[in-house]
Amino acid sequence: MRFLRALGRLWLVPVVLVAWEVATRAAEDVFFPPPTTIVARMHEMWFSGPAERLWLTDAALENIPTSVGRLFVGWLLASVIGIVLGVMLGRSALLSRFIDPLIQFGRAIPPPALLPLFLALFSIGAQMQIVTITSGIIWPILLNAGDGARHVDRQHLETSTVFGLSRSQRLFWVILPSAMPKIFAGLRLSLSLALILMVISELVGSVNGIGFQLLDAQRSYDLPGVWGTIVVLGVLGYLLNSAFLVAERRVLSWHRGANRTT
Amino acid sequence: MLEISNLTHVYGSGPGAHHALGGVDLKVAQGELVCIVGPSGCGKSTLLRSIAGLLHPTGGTVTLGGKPVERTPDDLAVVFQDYSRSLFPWMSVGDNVALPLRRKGMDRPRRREAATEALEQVGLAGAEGKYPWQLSGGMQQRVSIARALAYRPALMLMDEPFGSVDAQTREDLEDLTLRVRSHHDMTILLITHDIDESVYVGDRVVVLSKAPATVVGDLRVDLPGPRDQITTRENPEFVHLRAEVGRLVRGMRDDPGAAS
Amino acid sequence: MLEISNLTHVYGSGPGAHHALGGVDLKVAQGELVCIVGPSGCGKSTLLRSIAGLLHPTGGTVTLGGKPVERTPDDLAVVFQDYSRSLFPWMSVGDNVALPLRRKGMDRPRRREAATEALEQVGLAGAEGKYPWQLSGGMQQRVSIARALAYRPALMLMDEPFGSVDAQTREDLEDLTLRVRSHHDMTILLITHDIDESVYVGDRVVVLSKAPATVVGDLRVDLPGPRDQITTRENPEFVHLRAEVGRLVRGMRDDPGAAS
Amino acid sequence: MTGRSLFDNRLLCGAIGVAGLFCLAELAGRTGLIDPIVFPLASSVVGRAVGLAADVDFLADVASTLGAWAVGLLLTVLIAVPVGFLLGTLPWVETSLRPVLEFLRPIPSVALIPLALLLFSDRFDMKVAVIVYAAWWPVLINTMYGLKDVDPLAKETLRSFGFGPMAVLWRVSLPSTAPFIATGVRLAAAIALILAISAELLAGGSSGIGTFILEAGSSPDALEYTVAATIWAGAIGVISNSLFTLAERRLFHWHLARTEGAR
Amino acid sequence: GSEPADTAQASGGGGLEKAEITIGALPIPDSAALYIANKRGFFKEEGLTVNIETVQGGAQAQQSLMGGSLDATQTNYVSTFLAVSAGNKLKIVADLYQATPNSFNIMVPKDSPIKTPADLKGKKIAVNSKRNIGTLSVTSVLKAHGLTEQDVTFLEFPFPDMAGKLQQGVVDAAWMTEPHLTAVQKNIGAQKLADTMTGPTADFPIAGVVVTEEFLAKHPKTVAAFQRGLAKAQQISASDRKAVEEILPTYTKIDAATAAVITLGSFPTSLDETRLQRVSDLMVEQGYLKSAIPAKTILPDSNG
Ligand SMILES: Nc1ncnc2c1ncn2[C@@H]1O[C@H](COP(=O)(O)OP(=O)(O)OP(=O)(O)O)[C@@H](O)[C@H]1O
Ligand SMILES: Nc1ncnc2c1ncn2[C@@H]1O[C@H](COP(=O)(O)OP(=O)(O)OP(=O)(O)O)[C@@H](O)[C@H]1O
Ligand SMILES: [Mg+2]
Ligand SMILES: [Mg+2]
Repeated sequence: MRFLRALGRLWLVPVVLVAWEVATRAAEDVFFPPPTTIVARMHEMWFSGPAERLWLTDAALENIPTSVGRLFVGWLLASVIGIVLGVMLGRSALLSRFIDPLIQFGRAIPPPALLPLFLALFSIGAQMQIVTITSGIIWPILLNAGDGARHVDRQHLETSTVFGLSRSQRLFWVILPSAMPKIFAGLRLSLSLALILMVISELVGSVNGIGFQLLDAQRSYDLPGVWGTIVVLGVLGYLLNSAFLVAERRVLSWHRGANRTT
Repeated sequence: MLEISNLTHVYGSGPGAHHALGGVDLKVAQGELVCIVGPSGCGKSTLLRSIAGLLHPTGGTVTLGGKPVERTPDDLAVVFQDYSRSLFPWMSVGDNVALPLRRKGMDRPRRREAATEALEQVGLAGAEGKYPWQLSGGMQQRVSIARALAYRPALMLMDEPFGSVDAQTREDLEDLTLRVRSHHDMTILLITHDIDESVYVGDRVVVLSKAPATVVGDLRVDLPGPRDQITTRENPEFVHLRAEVGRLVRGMRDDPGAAS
Repeated sequence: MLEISNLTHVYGSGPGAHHALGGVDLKVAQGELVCIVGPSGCGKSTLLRSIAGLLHPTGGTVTLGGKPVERTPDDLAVVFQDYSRSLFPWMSVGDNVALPLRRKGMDRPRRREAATEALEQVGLAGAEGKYPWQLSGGMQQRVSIARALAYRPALMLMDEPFGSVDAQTREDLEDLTLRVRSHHDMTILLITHDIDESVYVGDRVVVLSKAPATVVGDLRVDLPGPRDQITTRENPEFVHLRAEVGRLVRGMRDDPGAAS
Repeated sequence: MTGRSLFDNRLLCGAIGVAGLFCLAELAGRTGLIDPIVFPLASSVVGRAVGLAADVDFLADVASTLGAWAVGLLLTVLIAVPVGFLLGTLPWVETSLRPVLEFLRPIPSVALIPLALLLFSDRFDMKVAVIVYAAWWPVLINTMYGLKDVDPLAKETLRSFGFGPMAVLWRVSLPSTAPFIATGVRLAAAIALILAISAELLAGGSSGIGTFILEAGSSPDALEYTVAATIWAGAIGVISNSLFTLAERRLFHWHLARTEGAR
Repeated sequence: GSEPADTAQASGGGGLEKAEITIGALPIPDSAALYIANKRGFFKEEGLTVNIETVQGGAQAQQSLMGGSLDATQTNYVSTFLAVSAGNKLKIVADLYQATPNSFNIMVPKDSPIKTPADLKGKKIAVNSKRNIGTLSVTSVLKAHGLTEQDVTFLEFPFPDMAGKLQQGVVDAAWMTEPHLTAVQKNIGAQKLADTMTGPTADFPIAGVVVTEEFLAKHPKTVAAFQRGLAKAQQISASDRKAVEEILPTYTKIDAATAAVITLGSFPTSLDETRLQRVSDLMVEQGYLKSAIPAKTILPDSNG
């Protein structure tokens, strides 16, 4: 039953796919191959391996897990640092006065422009890529956490002051939960940004990963390959987002309940 | 225990400034229950927030146990007038009540037990698992009372704590407050609009004038204890005091000149 | 005018479900002022929200002027129990009061004038330019009353509207409500915890049992009008009715069996 | 007391913070922690960045980038806020569109810009399209999350006075979501700037900060030029953010009044 | 500027189908003739206004060509052949740049143990773009020393970053061109390991100007005018190094002093089918192309 309902939510997908197929076939543009061609190319690239390896090819096994691994590490790092720093900045006016310009500065810098710096600071490979991902996606979390922590309902803060809650109790039981809706908005944004940054981090000096494959396909004018990589990114994004929403629903159940109207 | 002298507070500045407190003087002894009455908007909540250290008054001093109040004093509990916004919607009712008890160094089962007991006392047995937004207004108010009572503070500040419950529950809560107070030697400041209530539960009734608020009456309630909803209210002294307080409150309203 | 029959409402489902209304029957005639009293958490606000079309009851029907209520009926005003949350913090008090008047097709100056007048009536002259969060609790409550009164609805629902103001202001507001009602032929449903108040302002007093709520008493108040705070309250009929209502409310509490 | 008032000065504190970072970076370069060949010295970069202020061509580049940025950001808000409201208020629309939206969200600019090049014959349009595509997500998501945060009682109040759903949206949901949206717009502003520069970098053109960096690529001092231009991007970010913050403070003073306080 | 300004619109001289075109160019020495032609008014003489826009690389520029934001673009021949093999309909209308000795070298750090290209086995080599001239020419050097492409790892870095990467040891060698070649020798004392433009890649064609087949078919006169204007400038570039040195600082960030010392390629003055065919053949040999593309098919039919 739940499965059927989940399927029902996907009704738009086949519609879009068919429309896409029809439109691209009509256009006959080499740059816009029809989905069937893309899928065939994807199959060839990633899913034509031996059965005992779930049909995954060497390319799939080499590139997808490494990329996704780096993505997760980068995202988790960004979440932790972003929430900690954001809450600190949100709660301490003094600190934010000192650091805020730096943050606004860092936020506006194109991640590719930071690559040389990271290349200088970190050894090439996973470390540098994770730093690139983290530094690129931390901003939505940082900003949302900062705003969330800054704008806690005054009455809630006063209540915790009055009952003498310690700083950490106040943080964990009052400030964080109340900033949670905003923090989750930031986390959700940064999750798909992480996919984008993953690709960017693999553009320079890398030897594997989904972004590397995208670049490789672009370099060899393998347009179905380019599209196939984009599709993989999109599907990954959808899956990650769905998992994220499940987690969010659990953590923010109070929020939905408290703000429900008929 | 608590000494307030010449407390003044002005909200805002310039032409739009509002003089809420116009020099309040008040002394409360250890273990006393003082009721504060006064017209709506006169500055009662402002006074209470100054005592709780939530607001820096623009003038005068508040000292608690000899020390000036600059930040929120230890061992204090407040029942806010806006009770619904003072409960945390992300916690169950039980957790809301148990949260402050962490400060008391209680372990988890003891906190739970204390919360359950306090909720039972205010007539909310079995509501621990619900969330505040699943409760009616009066129930939320009782949760915030339970939270303050379970905390067993040395000083308790209550801002119209029984305003949203039915008459019978209100009487029960009044008696509960009196009981808890005498058991645990609390000092209580209670703001109320119900003149009967102020005389019934208070050792003293302090009447504030309209803004800028000053103390215009400070009546000692000499009723025999333990008090009882029926006999106490029939006591001629009760009837006399209540009329007296009523007259003071009304007087303040009709003759603003008396306030300054 | 208003007809409620066998109204039931269950919050949630499964084992945690809460039966709030257990079959409420009530008829209110055009121009009547009906007071509803009942223990805290029994379902008064739930009943009111069903009438306002803000909640779809799980059973029974509400009809207003012969038509079943499915969405919010026209020409209705509500004073919510949680008044502070029902005021919009981004608007000044004047704008808060004037906003619903847009529905009445009034132009800007007339809306303003009506808002100023309503605020004056509730004792808040000169507060138009302030923001709700600059007001005391009682003042906020009066703003939300002013908003409802200025709207001059055909049906007014008031959920403990006078709970946060001092005794004198409360009496003034009671009289104001009575006055406005008779001037504009409103039908009013008023939830209160103050038994005296219910008898004083009501044409009828309806007593609800504890949850799941049903009507356990429906008393007609036959007091001579126009009512007056002093003489009416001294009327023996008043004293009798108030004792009667008190007994009903208390009875419901002690004997839960009576509720079902 | 004087120390306190010194620290109350936002500008001064910010300047101290920036100066601190500058010193750190310079030190890292001087001590050899970061080889100046690998990443140029802070002082030479800042010198170069200051020098650019006198370069008329570069200023024209900045103006051109800012033009696309402003138009892109404006369009972003105009599109994302209404769509956010649509998705936030009609759950079935949201659940239907979600797979498609979530599929589109992680498409990187490096894949997107080549496609945009194919679709737009005008470079300015192309830039704006790319900006809108990337920058509208934070506004959209923050709008949707902000809508979930609206006090239901506020909505019910308006409904009880007989206002329709559109009025509730306009008079309650919008104002109370506005601070949430504002955060999204501030996020989008930086993303829009990044995308404007990236589009210029990848697609080229006749003017723009990205084109400047592209041209600098041929110089032996390419790194220094690139970092100097990046500093300009950062500075634009700081200035635009300050303007947004200022505007927020004016518009949402009610929000601050209810939430600031007890520290 | 890309409005399909239609055919018989006689504006300026000679009734060109389109009197104003936009061309993409990279800020590198290869495109010097374009700027010279523009500066000295050679295009104007033909009644043609040419707007030159900076582009990042051949691939994106070809996409801009398809999208219509560019009418013509500079691109390197490897990219062109790859694009054509992928089904793009392109025509090369002018030759721009050709390799000379020491214009594209493999560099190694100062004290590198790598002494000959044969030592590159198992090493990392930086190139600016994979599957392009860099990898193609390096591979041909490797082949000459008994290695294959699989014996090394190519890493992509922008030219300006390569000095740092060599210094840090992130890569063991880097394939570079001017002005970075000169700079890397001066700054970190890097050494030349091999010239990649020798043997099979000697005098290798590097870059030219392409348009879409459709553009050529619709605007033959415009293209011819463009070719005539460019040819004059190409002639100057080929014979007068000073002219190139003067123009370089105006469109790149190469200063005059650097321009004077760098090694430049040569500027061929005609489009030559056999020379272009070498690119295709080498690409087939190294597997960049599945089958040979006759150079004739991407040259305009009538060399006007
Ligand atoms: N959203 C909800 N979810 C679950 N239960 C609810 C919800 N809202 C109210 N209830 C329950 O329904 C019952 C009736 O609530 P209601 O607010 O109608 O009471 P009330 O009569 O207005 O009480 P009070 O006088 O205290 O305001 C309460 O027991 C409450 O716990
Ligand atoms: N934040 C504020 N800014 C400006 N004025 C304020 C603010 N808070 C309160 N006031 C004003 O101060 C006065 C006293 O408010 P206070 O809340 O102390 O009244 P109160 O005695 O508690 O009234 P009530 O019985 O209605 O709760 C009121 O007139 C109110 O308008
Ligand atoms: Mg108050
Ligand atoms: Mg209620």
